[in-house]
Amino acid sequence: MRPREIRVVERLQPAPDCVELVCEFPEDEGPQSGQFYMLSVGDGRDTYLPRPFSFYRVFSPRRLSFLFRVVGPGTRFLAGLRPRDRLQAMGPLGRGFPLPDGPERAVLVAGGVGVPPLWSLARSLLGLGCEVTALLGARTRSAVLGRPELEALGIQVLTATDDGSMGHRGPVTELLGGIEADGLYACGPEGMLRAVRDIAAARPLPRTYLALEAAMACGYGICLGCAVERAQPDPALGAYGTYARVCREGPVFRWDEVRI
Amino acid sequence: MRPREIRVVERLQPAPDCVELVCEFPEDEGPQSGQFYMLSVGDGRDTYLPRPFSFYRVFSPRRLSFLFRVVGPGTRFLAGLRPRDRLQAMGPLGRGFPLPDGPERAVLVAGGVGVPPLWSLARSLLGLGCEVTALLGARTRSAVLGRPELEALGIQVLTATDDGSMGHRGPVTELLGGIEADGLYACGPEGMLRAVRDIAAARPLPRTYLALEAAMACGYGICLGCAVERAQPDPALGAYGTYARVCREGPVFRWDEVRI
Amino acid sequence: MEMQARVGRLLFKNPVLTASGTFGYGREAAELYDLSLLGGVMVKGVSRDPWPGNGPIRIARIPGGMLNAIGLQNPGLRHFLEVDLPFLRHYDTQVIVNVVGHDEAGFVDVVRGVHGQPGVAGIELNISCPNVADGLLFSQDPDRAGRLVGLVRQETSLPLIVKLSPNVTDPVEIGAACQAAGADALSAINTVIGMAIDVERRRPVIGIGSAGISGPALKPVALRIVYDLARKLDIPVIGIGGIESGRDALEYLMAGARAVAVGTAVFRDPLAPPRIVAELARELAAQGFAAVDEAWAAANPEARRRQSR
Amino acid sequence: MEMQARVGRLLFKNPVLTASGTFGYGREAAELYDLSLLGGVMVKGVSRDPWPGNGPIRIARIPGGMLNAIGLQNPGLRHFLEVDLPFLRHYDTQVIVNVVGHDEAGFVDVVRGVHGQPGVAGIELNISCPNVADGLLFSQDPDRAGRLVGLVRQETSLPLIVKLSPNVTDPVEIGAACQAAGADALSAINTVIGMAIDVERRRPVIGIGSAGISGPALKPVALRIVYDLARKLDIPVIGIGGIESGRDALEYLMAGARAVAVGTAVFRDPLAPPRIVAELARELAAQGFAAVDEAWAAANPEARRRQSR
Ligand SMILES: Cc1cc2nc3c(=O)[nH]c(=O)nc-3n(C[C@H](O)[C@H](O)[C@H](O)COP(=O)(O)OP(=O)(O)OC[C@H]3O[C@@H](n4cnc5c(N)ncnc54)[C@H](O)[C@@H]3O)c2cc1C
Ligand SMILES: Cc1cc2nc3c(=O)[nH]c(=O)nc-3n(C[C@H](O)[C@H](O)[C@H](O)COP(=O)(O)OP(=O)(O)OC[C@H]3O[C@@H](n4cnc5c(N)ncnc54)[C@H](O)[C@@H]3O)c2cc1C
Ligand SMILES: Cc1cc2nc3c(=O)[nH]c(=O)nc-3n(C[C@H](O)[C@H](O)[C@H](O)COP(=O)(O)O)c2cc1C
Ligand SMILES: Cc1cc2nc3c(=O)[nH]c(=O)nc-3n(C[C@H](O)[C@H](O)[C@H](O)COP(=O)(O)O)c2cc1C
Ligand code: FES
Ligand code: FES
Repeated sequence: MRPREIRVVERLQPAPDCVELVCEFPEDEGPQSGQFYMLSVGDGRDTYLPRPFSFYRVFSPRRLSFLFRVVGPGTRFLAGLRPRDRLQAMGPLGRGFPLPDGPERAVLVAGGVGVPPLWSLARSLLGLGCEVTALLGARTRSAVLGRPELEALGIQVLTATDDGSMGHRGPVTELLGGIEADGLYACGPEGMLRAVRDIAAARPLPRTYLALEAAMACGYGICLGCAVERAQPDPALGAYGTYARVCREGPVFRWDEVRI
Repeated sequence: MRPREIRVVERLQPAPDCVELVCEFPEDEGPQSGQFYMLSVGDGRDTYLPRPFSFYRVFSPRRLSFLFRVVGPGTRFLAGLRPRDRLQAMGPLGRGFPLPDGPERAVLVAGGVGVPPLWSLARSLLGLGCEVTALLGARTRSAVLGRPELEALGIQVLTATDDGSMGHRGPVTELLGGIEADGLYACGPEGMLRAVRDIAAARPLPRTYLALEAAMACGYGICLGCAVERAQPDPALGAYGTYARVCREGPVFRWDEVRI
Repeated sequence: MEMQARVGRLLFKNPVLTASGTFGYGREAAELYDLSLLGGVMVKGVSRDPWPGNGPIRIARIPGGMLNAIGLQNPGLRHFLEVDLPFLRHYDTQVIVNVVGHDEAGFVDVVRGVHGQPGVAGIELNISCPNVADGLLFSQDPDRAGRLVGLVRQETSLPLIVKLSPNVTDPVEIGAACQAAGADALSAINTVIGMAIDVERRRPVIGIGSAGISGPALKPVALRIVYDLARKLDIPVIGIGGIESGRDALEYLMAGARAVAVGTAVFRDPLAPPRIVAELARELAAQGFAAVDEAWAAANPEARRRQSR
Repeated sequence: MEMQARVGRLLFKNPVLTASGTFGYGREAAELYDLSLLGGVMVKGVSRDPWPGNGPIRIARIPGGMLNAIGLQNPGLRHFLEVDLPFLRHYDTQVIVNVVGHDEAGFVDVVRGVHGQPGVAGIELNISCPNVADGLLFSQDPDRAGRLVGLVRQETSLPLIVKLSPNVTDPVEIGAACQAAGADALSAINTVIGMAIDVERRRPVIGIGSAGISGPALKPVALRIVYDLARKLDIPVIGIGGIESGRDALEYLMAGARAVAVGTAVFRDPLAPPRIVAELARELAAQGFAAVDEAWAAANPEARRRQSR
């Protein structure tokens, strides 16, 4: 983890309100899938704090991308960046997805803008010989993100949309019904993560991991702003152990480590 | 006076840290020399309030320019604008220079970035058949602003610099010593305006007008932020008349109307 | 969208007012838009005698807003009644007269002078200006605040709004004292005291030293005070502080304000007040409300419970 | 440039400290730079027993800064003494222990536990946290503040700094009471109470409702309080609030602070504290000062007069 200046080298627009920024880092990066960076988002009135973003695709050791939907002033600033613009990036931060010891049937579940941490995970799992399936959920067809990018890796991709305009009509987690899995890796809105957790508990599927989000100020563990309740607090910590930091102990937690 | 969106059509850089933005207005403008506009300067942390700027050159009824030195966040924002960028302009505001009834010997005195309100004044005075001389003062040669632009109007331009690198070495007001004048029109730093005022009092030269600056919030008379002490308060106003508004009663005052 | 807003006995066609001191007496704004578009206008503070205000520098820029130390420069009661009020009568909007004084008699005299004048919908007592000597005297002590409100109450049956200061340990305590003494409504908040230092000149930027903070930077401070007043007291509140969009206005309504007033935003956008009226109507619709009333205290369950009792 | 800064009995190699709660206990910052570059560090509040802190959401973004309602989550005195303090002893910087408690006994117990521990340069009493029940109890009443300081004073000869709240009518009154009770210095300020409303969820953004404002938006509030403390009292002040550059730090020194602490800025720029040390040296030189001491109260003539007596 360290702060440094990175440079935009390419700007892609995979969906109407979504942007992928390919960035050049000053040195080789080797982040774990699921780790994230705090990106500076300008000097505006509402952009004092940097914003957390998972890295998405890895093009070379120095070239990573970020994928985001424009939802507020921070993402609006980032969406306005063009090749050669510079920004501050602090990272890589947090704890990413743990990889299995050997080949497994791995299922990735992404909702909304949940795909970023899963793309590189898919690649790593393939490298380990896993059989990888990705389930992508979104409101509607045009909001499904990452499908061609995941398919380019050679894995199976299934989709679900709320309005049925692409793939299954309904929550993406309903696709899990017919799928065998040894490991489950999920990133998306809270409701989706809760559904994944419930499935993990029911099957049971111990190797289920959730990438959480939380409001963050620092991203590197000093503000204690990103609290999530622990399911089993460490007795040695006393009351201090009630909450974990999403930015440091997470953002990836095993399904039974936290109360969401 | 009204707020509207204007468009940058050209960006000139007459000195290293100075920018002239030529702007296109949606309708014909006919501001008086010495009037000004409040320009929006972005959405940054330190740029909530718009900033006051005199208009400088008039290229056509819809095409005016602004000239400024980069001194802080507002001018830094403006300096970053490029052709086709848009900004909000509220104006024209305030009371400009009163023109003489007929031909006179007119002397314009500018210090620092004082030239903007004087360029169009020079043109108007020439139109009235006046004999116009402009005196430009600055720290050093590269900071002398507006010389070619004024000379292009066909008037005499004398310069003074603190370091003697161009023209007279010393305050620009020293050039007034050898010059006959019926009307004196000045814009520049407070110290310079005080020297001009003292000369107006000593000669005496009743037709001496000063374009003042003040910290402004609104520019159109409602905040009362831009107070300057009146020399002779209107007795009808009582204590209320102690201060005048630079943005409404000014920014141009006759030398004996205000205490500076 | 039903935009009507009721603040105690005051009925506004919509809940968007202009805040005192950022609107003058309406003349400049009237050059820009029809004042009848506004729910109401709160005029610049009026004192018995003309006041000069403070010497320059009166204004400074700060992150997310500004400092001001105008010092209540105003032409006095007589000028207001003879020149400004007649002008405002031309518009179909509620005129709230902001009243200031150096002492109790000063406040009382202005209220007496304003009472009974046609075209005055209500009075706002500005007991919270940080920029004149003794300006905060009546806003920082519940007993003094209550006494002043009681005295003024005897002079007028007009709706009486008391403008609270954030520069106190407990705004609710002051608000309660004002209510007990007969105030009809509270407006919250006036500016927070602040300062900027001019490093080159080695002195405070503002001539008199400290000054009042206004603008977006003030919004979180004001929202919290409005929220607390609404959940702890039974008196309507007008929310003021950093409002620059319909969304901001809706946040105040949801926090528990019955109406809002727009201040510093008019320096950035002179058309802000009528724009906010239009934006608020859209925001209300987008959140599924059919009337301003429905949004009231939507984020403040304690205030809603209190009212439904 | 002579960067040494004296705050009463405390001597710092430079006047730039890290503020409490935005530095943890130094472990994360130490991954980024050498803590020995800092004048001092004020650690996260330490309570007698471990505290859980508040439930989420604890943080919100506001114009020019942020809201936080962490609620003083901390592992407690024992963990601090056994794990965190030994870590900080590796660095050549002054460690100030920020102490919190729910009641007098809570404060006293932590101070007792810290007193006599090697590597502790001083104690900062946090009587001004707005985010825990009773957090402001001791900061809003001069008698209670004085009593607490008096009790703590009996327990330790360590330099005692009391951290003041801006959420009071008169910070100077509280500061005076702390001084009279034996405080060595004041730090000003802790956060201002504020709120943000989530329109979609129809509730305050922050889980517990209100929270503390920090960041650049706080600077004018803090500068004014520092200025007033310096001109009205004879006790050194550490300035805190929205400092993010050497220029900001210089403004505080000129207002009358003897040293400063950097808080929220480290979220935006993790390297802010050492950067500010370097920038401040340049700013001081640019303004013609040869030492930090010379800049003290340069914009506060009353404070200078008071000291020269
Ligand atoms: C570890 C981590 C990794 C992330 N990775 C990505 C990523 O790869 N791509 C991406 O698009 N986003 C990602 N996010 C979310 C991203 O940080 C937010 O979308 C961003 O901060 C929004 O900033 P803004 O200023 O544009 O919007 P804001 O004005 O801050 O927010 C706009 C709207 O979005 C909501 N919102 C803001 N933050 C969140 C959040 N964390 N969770 C849910 N709703 C929120 C707000 O309530 C508001 O309605 C990640 C968040 C975390 C914690
Ligand atoms: C009626 C009027 C007309 C003006 N016309 C022009 C013009 O044509 N061209 C031009 O370059 N400038 C003009 N100015 C000044 C211009 O408004 C300021 O330079 C500008 O507001 C600075 O904004 P900023 O954010 O860049 O700097 P800020 O951060 O606001 O200021 C930067 C530095 O400049 C100083 N400063 C700021 N404003 C003033 C001021 N009004 N007088 C003296 N010092 C100041 C500050 O103290 C600070 O040190 C005019 C001002 C007025 C009142
Ligand atoms: C320049 C200026 C002058 C003001 N004058 C007055 C006044 O005369 N009376 C009053 O009650 N409030 C006055 N205020 C306070 C505002 O009415 C309002 O309470 C405050 O600015 C917060 O709102 P805002 O952030 O929208 O500006 C003034 C504010 C400003 C900025
Ligand atoms: C996330 C966060 C946690 C804080 N925790 C503490 C604390 O434990 N003890 C304390 O005295 N102050 C605490 N503070 C207050 C800061 O030390 C500081 O007084 C305040 O944030 C203003 O400074 P700033 O604007 O530079 O952040 C905290 C502030 C923040 C933002
Ligand atoms: S975001 Fe600061 S501790 Fe996690
Ligand atoms: S700038 Fe507002 S009255 Fe002049």
